Formats: sequence, C-alpha cells, structure tokens
Amino acid sequence: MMTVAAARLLADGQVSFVGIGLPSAACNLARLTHAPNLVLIYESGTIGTRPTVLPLSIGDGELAETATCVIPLPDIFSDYLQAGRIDVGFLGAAQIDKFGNLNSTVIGPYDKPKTRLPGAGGATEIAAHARQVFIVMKATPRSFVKALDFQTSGGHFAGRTQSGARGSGPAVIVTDVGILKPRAETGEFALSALYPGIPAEEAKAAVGWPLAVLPALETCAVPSAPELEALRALEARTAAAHREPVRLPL
Amino acid sequence: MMTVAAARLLADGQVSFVGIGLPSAACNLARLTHAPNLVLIYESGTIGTRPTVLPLSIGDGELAETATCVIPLPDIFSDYLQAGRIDVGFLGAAQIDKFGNLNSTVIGPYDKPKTRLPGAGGATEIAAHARQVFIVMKATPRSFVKALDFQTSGGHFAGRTQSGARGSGPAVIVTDVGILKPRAETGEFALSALYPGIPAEEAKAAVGWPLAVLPALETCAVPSAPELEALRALEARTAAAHREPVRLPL
Amino acid sequence: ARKLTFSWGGNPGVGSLHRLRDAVENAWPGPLEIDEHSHAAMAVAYRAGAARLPFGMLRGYIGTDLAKQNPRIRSVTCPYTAEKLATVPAVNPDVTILHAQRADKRGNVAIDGIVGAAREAALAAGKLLVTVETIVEELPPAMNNVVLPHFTVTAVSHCPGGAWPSYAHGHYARDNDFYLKWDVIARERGRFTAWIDRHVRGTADHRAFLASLQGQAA
Amino acid sequence: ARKLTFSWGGNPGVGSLHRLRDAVENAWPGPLEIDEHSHAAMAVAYRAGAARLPFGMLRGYIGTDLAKQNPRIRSVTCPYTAEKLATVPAVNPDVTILHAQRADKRGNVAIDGIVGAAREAALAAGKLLVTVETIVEELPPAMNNVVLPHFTVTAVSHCPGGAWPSYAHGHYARDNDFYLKWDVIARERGRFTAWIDRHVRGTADHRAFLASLQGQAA
Repeated sequence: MMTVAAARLLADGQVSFVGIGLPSAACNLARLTHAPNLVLIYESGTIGTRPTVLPLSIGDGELAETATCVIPLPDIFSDYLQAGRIDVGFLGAAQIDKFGNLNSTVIGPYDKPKTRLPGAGGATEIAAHARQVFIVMKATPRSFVKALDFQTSGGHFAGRTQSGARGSGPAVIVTDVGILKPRAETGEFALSALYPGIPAEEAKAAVGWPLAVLPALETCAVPSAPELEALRALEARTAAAHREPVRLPL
Repeated sequence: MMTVAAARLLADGQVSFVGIGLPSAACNLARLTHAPNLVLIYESGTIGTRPTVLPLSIGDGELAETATCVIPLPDIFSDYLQAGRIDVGFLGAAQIDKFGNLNSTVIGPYDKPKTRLPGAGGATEIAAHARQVFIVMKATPRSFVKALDFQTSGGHFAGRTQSGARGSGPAVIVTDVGILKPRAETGEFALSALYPGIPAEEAKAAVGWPLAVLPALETCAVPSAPELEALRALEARTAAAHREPVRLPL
Repeated sequence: ARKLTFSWGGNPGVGSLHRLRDAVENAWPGPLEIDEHSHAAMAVAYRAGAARLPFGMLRGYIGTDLAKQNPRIRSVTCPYTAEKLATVPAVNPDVTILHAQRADKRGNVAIDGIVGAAREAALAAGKLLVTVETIVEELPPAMNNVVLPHFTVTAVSHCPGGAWPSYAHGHYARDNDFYLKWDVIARERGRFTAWIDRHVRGTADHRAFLASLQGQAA
Repeated sequence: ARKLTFSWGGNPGVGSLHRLRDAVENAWPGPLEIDEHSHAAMAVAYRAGAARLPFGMLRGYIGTDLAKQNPRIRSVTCPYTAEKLATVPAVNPDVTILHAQRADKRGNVAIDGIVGAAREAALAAGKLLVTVETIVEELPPAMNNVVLPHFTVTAVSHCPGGAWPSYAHGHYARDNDFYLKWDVIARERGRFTAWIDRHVRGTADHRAFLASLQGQAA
C-alpha cells in the first residue's frame, strides 16, 4: 500500500530524484502505470533511466544502459538539484519530527553516538532544493519522534524561507499507517488520508507526537488491479534478475 | 625556419597547449619527427590529438576524431591548465615587451582604442599556469615594443613569483630573425641564437628595445632534410585537404 | 546588441572581426558596451551559471590589465588558506541558442564532437533553443555522451546546415574558404550591409539563405 | 586509518557498515576521526581538488546540524550579491585508487558506465593508481567518453574482477548476494577478523582472493 500510495502522488512528466528501496519501487511503478513520462534521476548520474527491474544499488548497470544519458555525480548535484531542475525528491530516515526534519546521522550524541547511521548522502541538499520532497517511512513511536537526536536535513524548520533553500520542503509523508501532510500555517504534519482498514487511532498510536487530523480527512482507494499487477510483475522480474549468479572473469 | 626552430624546442612526451597557426605547425612537426609522444591539447577540448593535416581552427573535426579524448572546455582550463598539467603553452600577440609581457587586446587606450584586437582568449591563464611558455612572433619594431599599450598576459613581470602564477613564465621567444631567451637575473629577453645567414644586427634592428646578446650566442642548424620533408608533406596534405569543397545538406 | 560579454572576438585563423572593431572603435552602428574576460574566466562563469551559483572563481587574471579595466572582475578570500582567488559573475543568458546534431521527438538533444562550453551555456540559460541537423523518433541510450535532457530544452528546430560556416561533426566540415571571404565581405560597412540585405534579410528561411550563397558566397 | 572524510557510510540497499559503526561507536580497533559532509559538498570538494582550487562552494548545508559539528564547513560571501555560500576544503588525496574497464599500453584509462565522481577524484590525486579489467595495445579515439590521459595516471595494474563485489560495466554484474552476506560477516569482530585473515591476509594476490571465495563466500 505504501508503494502504491507513493506512486500515485507522482504526476506524469515530473523529474524525480530517486533513492533505492521503496522510492525506487514507487517511481518505477508510477512510470509503468499512470506516469510513463516520469523522468527518474538516480544520484549516481543516470538521467531518464527506465530499468525493467528494480536496482539494488544506485550504481546498478541497467540504470546506465537504459538512461537518456549518464553524467558525472557532481553535475547531478550542481546542475540539476542545486539549479532547481528536480520536481520531486524522495527521502527517508531513521527519525523524523513533526516538521518533517530528518535524522539519518546518529542516535545519541554526535561525538559519542549510541548508533552511528550511514549519514546524509544526498539528503541535505535534496531536502533544501527539490521543488517538493516526498518522505516515505514506516511509522513507529521510535522513528516519529518529538525531538531529533540530530538534524541531517531540513523540513519546515523555522526560517526556511530565508535560508537559501530553493524548494518548498516536504509535501507529504507516506507511512504504512496513512498519509501525513503539513498544515499550511505551521508546517506541522497532520493526518491527511487513511488507508482502507486502518483507523485514525492506529495511525496516531504509531506516531510519537500528538498527531492532529486534517479536517478533510480522506481514505485512499485500495490498490487497483492494474496497480497490483504492475507492482507484482516488477517485483517478480526483479527477484528473477537478482537470482542470476554473478560470473567473475577468473 | 621559425616553425622548425619552435618544433626543436619541444621534448618528446611533453604536454603542449596549442593554438592555431605556427604553434600548431611546430607541434605537429615535432610530433612527426623527434617527439612522437608529444601530447597536443587544443583549448577547444581535444587531448592527445594526432591530426594528419593542420587545422584551420581549434574546432576542426579531425582534432576530435584523432584525439585520445574530447572534454569540455571548462575542464581543459580548470583540471589541466590551472591544475598545472601543461608543460608548454604557446603564445603570440600583437605586441611584446622585453619581459615577455604580451598585448593582444588593444592598440591605443582601452576605452577608445585605435585598433581593437581579438582579446585574451586563453592567453592570460596560459601565461600564468603553463610550466613554460614558448612565444612565437615575427619581430618588427612595431610589435617588439618598449611599452605595451595594454598587458593582456604576463611574462617576467615584477612580482610574478608571489602572484599565484603556477608556471615559470616565457622560456623563449622564437622570431623570424633569431631566438631570444630571458636573462636569469632580470627576466629580460636577449638574443640567444641566430639563424644561418641572419646576422645579429638584423635581429637587433627588428626589435624595438635595445636587444642585448647573451654571451653564449649560438647559431641554429639549418633545417635538416627530414625536418623539411616532414614539414612540406604536412603542408601539402593540409593544402589538399582544405581545397575540398564543403557540401552542405541542402 | 547593447553589450558584449566575451573573451575573444576574432575570425579564427584569419584575423579581426571587422564589424566588432567598427563597433568598439567607431561606435558603428551604435555604441557597444564591453564586458571583457579571459576564456578560463568565461568557462567558470558559465559553469557557475549552470549550477545557479552567483559567481565563479579561478586562479586567474594574474599579470594582466584586464582586471583593472573590468570592475566585474573581483576576488574572494579562501576561508581555509586565506589565498585570494579571482571571481567573475555567473553568466545566465536569458536565451542560449545552440546548434546540435540530433534531437528526438521528446526534445532530448545529443551533441557529438568538440563540445566547448555548450553544455554549460545550455544549462545556464533561462530559455534554451536548439537547432539540429536531424530529428529522430528516439535517441539511443547515450551512456556517457553529451545529452541535454528534454526538460532542459525549451524548443527544438529542424535546421540542416545550421552550423554553417562552421561544421557539424559527422555531417559537414568547416567552410574554411568562407571565413577568408568573410574578411573581405565584412571589412567595409557598405559591402557588409549589402550582403546582409541580400542573403539574410532577403531570404525567407535558413534553407533559402544557404541556397542564395551557393557558388557565389563572396 | 586515522580519519575518514565522507558523506555516506552504509551497505547500499542492505543497512549499516558494522565495522564503521564499531570504529565510531566503540573506537575498535582504534579511534577514528570523522570529517563528515553531504554528497553535494564532497562533489564540489573533489571538483575543487581536480582544479587545484583551495575550496569548493555550494548552496548547501541548509537546515542541517552538520555545519555545527564540522568546523571545516565554512562560508564565503559573494562579491556581487553579498549572498553567503557554504564552503568545503578541496579534497586532494595523496593517492586515489580506481578500478576501470580498460587501459592501453601507454597508460590511457577508459571508464564506461556510471562514473560518479571518479574523474574528479582521479584528477585531484597526488598519485593515481588504476586497476583494470583489460589492457589493450591502443584504445580507440574516445570522443566524448571518459578517459584519464596517460600523463595523469601514475600506474596501471591488470586486475580482472577488481571491482568485486561491485560491478564493472560491460564485464560483470554487482554481486548483490555478497552485500547481504557481508552484513553477516562484518557484524561481529571475530567473524570479520577470521574472514579477513583467511581471504585477504591468507591469499597471495587478487586472483587467489577471488578464488578463495568461489562458492562459499560466507
């Protein structure tokens, strides 16, 4: 449901900066269903790539072979992201707060972390410069927290409009228990849409801050047959492709 | 004789930043005779090019087709020239002074020029950053002047060593009446070698400043048969190639 | 044209651009403001423009009077080494016009050969207009070749011969003869104006322009 | 290793790098100094290094605590617009080690596929060591493809399979299984050390290393 819900948010023709995992699945599902002209950019440098299977890393060969072009990583960040050419950037993290600020750096203090996470990667500048940011994360009280241990990338933080960030910040958080959108006045995320069969109480319980509910609370449609069929076929192709053993030139 | 004299100055394996005209002829002559591993870089972006005929512009197609690689012009200037990867840069100009400072910008005042020349192009940074600069110019009192109307690029100017220039400046001026080299103490160019049949007086008369003569004044060897043969063959191939009419897709 | 931002203005391999000289020396047909740089500086200015940075920096303008004449050449101090580096303002043209070899129906543009600063000038532009030798149904995956993706391109026009008198790699060579002829055509105002009237103002489109020059360009 | 300059340290598509975690969290096998950035900043740091500029700049480090933790993240003020831009020191590795597809006898190196910041990291290096899948007599003219010219390369070594467990475009695919296995191997110090002793310290060269892993990598 998360993948389908995220895919539905993408409009045809948009330019999307994609990470591995659920964002990659959602973007490719959208491309294979309602948004055939979606442009997928992976930070490794592939522009307009059309993989037939989901990559396990941003460096997978098929991303290059099916791309409109492959450019150096510095150009992706300077001439595309920083230049404001990305419509939608996908982000996830270990922690999120109610303003959509994200932590993918450390749990615990920075100098003596309890858990050292992988770090920012492209997230800090994606959060700043993509026109819109879509956040995709499973909701638990441990990850949807009142206060981040570290702010890796910015959501609707105080002073965003004067900060030099080009983009408008996170537009949506797609979770496994519903969809959150920010209130225009405060930038604070509130429950915007439910999934069929998951009540608002379950969503509220999964979030570590008091989750408000937007007045126009919707319920998402169940995944349609074409959506499910496209997603299952994509996953089946992916599983088959990744079962092929690697042959080294020995 | 100028072309042959300039070609002889190039050592095999050097990386040379080449302009159109005599420098291009000299570099290709060197490559076809004693320096087969000379690496020619034209500022348009061709690295290690091996044209069979002399180009009439730095954008000629054969430069790309025979190059080790073709890279963007900004990379040529930043990652090769500025980074100190160029052994020899060739320059010419409308005016030169005794320190090897060059003018290719204006004759007369900058704001109200008598003659507006094409301008710096790559010259300013070639003069600063190439390890050595070879200047190639026909000598006349109008071009070898006491004072430049405008300094486009720097030779052995006062303060060069503290200026941020990476290179050691002009090492030689190849003229049509002899070869000039700088005195180590002053950076002032003096007559270093004569051509067969051209006396020092003729060289002195062609230069607009009192031209000193270095103690170890040499006389260049006449062009050898292989040198002349290679040069004439190169020129013949070039003339033939450039006689072919251009066919537009009409 | 009111102002020219440039680093070299000549007829490559031939000599001066007489019309540029006349404009700067004699203000004909009107005064021309000059914003003069070096190639290395223009390169970082385009690159800064493409990255939407406000300026570019280089180890440049050393041993030259250019920085004295152009107040737009300034400097920054390195926050680590305290070195001074030369700066130039980013160049962000309102419109960049390029000629390329191929485009596809979606507007992706492929450039082969010597690319100069074409990619940077394209991505620095507010609007990007591209003329091409051929339009194909779909470009093959380009791998590491130079492509301007369709969402960076404002409009594509099919214009064979659009690089003339320069060349289009893989299509036709540089018309070196014409560069020599241009020296004669452009030397005097009268002859230049007559040529423009006849071949540019007097033709309906680029095809007619090229046809009018066949065999008697000078 | 004493210090790590980085922007992301994970097992792509799998999770944490347990050995990195252990070093940072528990100083095992020794303390590791951290110089942490974002991808965009590392990109300009390598590019500055390749151009031998002392720093790179970006519109970056906005809305993040990173700049508070890393004193090497600073800023410059634009001399035209007075905007503040984030800066990072240039990265100029003493040695850069790359794996590429092909080299020729003269040492020219051709890279195909996803190049990342390989070219910038190569040209920023004091010494550049390249391992390749194949060595050919002479590379064909590359046109716009990525080539490191021989005079930028310190040494080339023929090392087929040198990208493993990652892939070499056109030669072999990424060994995704091994990335999953690595999560298990590297999770505990004992198992990790045993693996390193057996497969890395216990083999004579890269071929023997790969052979020792055939069929029983975990």
